[in-house]
Amino acid sequence: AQELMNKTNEKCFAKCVTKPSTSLSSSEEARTTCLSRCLDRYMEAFNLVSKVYIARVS
Amino acid sequence: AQELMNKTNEKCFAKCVTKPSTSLSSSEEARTTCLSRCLDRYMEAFNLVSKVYIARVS
Amino acid sequence: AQELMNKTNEKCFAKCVTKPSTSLSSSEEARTTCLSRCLDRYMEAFNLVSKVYIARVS
Amino acid sequence: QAQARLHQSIHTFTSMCWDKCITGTPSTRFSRSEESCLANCVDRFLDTSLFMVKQIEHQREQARYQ
Amino acid sequence: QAQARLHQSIHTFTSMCWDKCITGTPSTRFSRSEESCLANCVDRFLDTSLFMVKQIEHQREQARYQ
Amino acid sequence: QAQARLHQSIHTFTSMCWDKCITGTPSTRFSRSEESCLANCVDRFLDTSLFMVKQIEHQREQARYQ
Repeated sequence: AQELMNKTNEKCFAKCVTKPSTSLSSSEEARTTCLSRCLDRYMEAFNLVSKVYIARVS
Repeated sequence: AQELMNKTNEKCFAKCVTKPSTSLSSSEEARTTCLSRCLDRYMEAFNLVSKVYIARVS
Repeated sequence: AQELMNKTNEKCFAKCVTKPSTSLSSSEEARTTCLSRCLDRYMEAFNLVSKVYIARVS
Repeated sequence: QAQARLHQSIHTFTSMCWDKCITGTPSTRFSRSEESCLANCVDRFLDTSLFMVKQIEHQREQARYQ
Repeated sequence: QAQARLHQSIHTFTSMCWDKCITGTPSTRFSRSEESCLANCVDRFLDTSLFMVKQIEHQREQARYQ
Repeated sequence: QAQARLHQSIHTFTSMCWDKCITGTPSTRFSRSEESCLANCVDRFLDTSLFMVKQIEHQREQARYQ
């Protein structure tokens, strides 16, 4: 679970925080929306990859 | 040998499978040609790098 | 210190040696200037990151 | 230990296929093409690994009979 | 061991924020925007980590009361 | 252990110099420029490492006599 969290943070930071700036309320909201969706999608991707991979190797 | 295999797979997958799609016979052939050449070139690069590096450090 | 050295070499090689060629005296000088500045900047970045990070977590 | 290696592979594949297939801003769901790209990415990577192993064995065979 | 983890994080952040913020050729000093980008990069990454943890806890809470 | 470190360096250099020098689709042989790029890449990386070590020693010397 620690590695999944680290990877998610790394990928979503790269996608949602392109220009690191001081925290601003307007861009702040766009960022949290992006991070929240990115978290859900990365978990979904992880589950999809697990399913396909396990189906192949077993 | 395991690490060389892992690296070769990673590099050649990146080069030869740019858009992962379902297996199609026409693109399939182009892909296996690319993978086969990539394997030979990566091994050649590994040997060349070894030779140059060992000549320098010894 | 070993890891800092490895990272610095990797980052500065990527920045300052874009087209690896045989050693030439004119480009050689531009390269050493670039490497010398890059070394100083990477150390500065490391110190800045340490300061900000330690201030946040403590 | 086989369990740990399996988990490590899944992390590596998720990371690699995410970078290859998810190029835009994350949305509320994957598009159809993103989803099939992710699934195909895993399958094609496993095909690649198998192909490479066979290719190396093939070259060894040839070298032996020369 | 906590010391080693702290050091490892600083190396990871320096590498990641260097790639994100220092895009040109190294000069005799950082520009103002490079310097603030580096500092903000660490802060925003820590914000991101905290946000992710909270988000996951929030989803677990919701799942429990459904 | 020195043997293992040597092997690890060769893997790292092959990977790094492959990314730097081999940008097109793999062909039946390396072009002349790809081949010399690979060899020079290793040499220039070793030059870089040596230069960095000397530079740090030089700065320490200067700091001591100030």
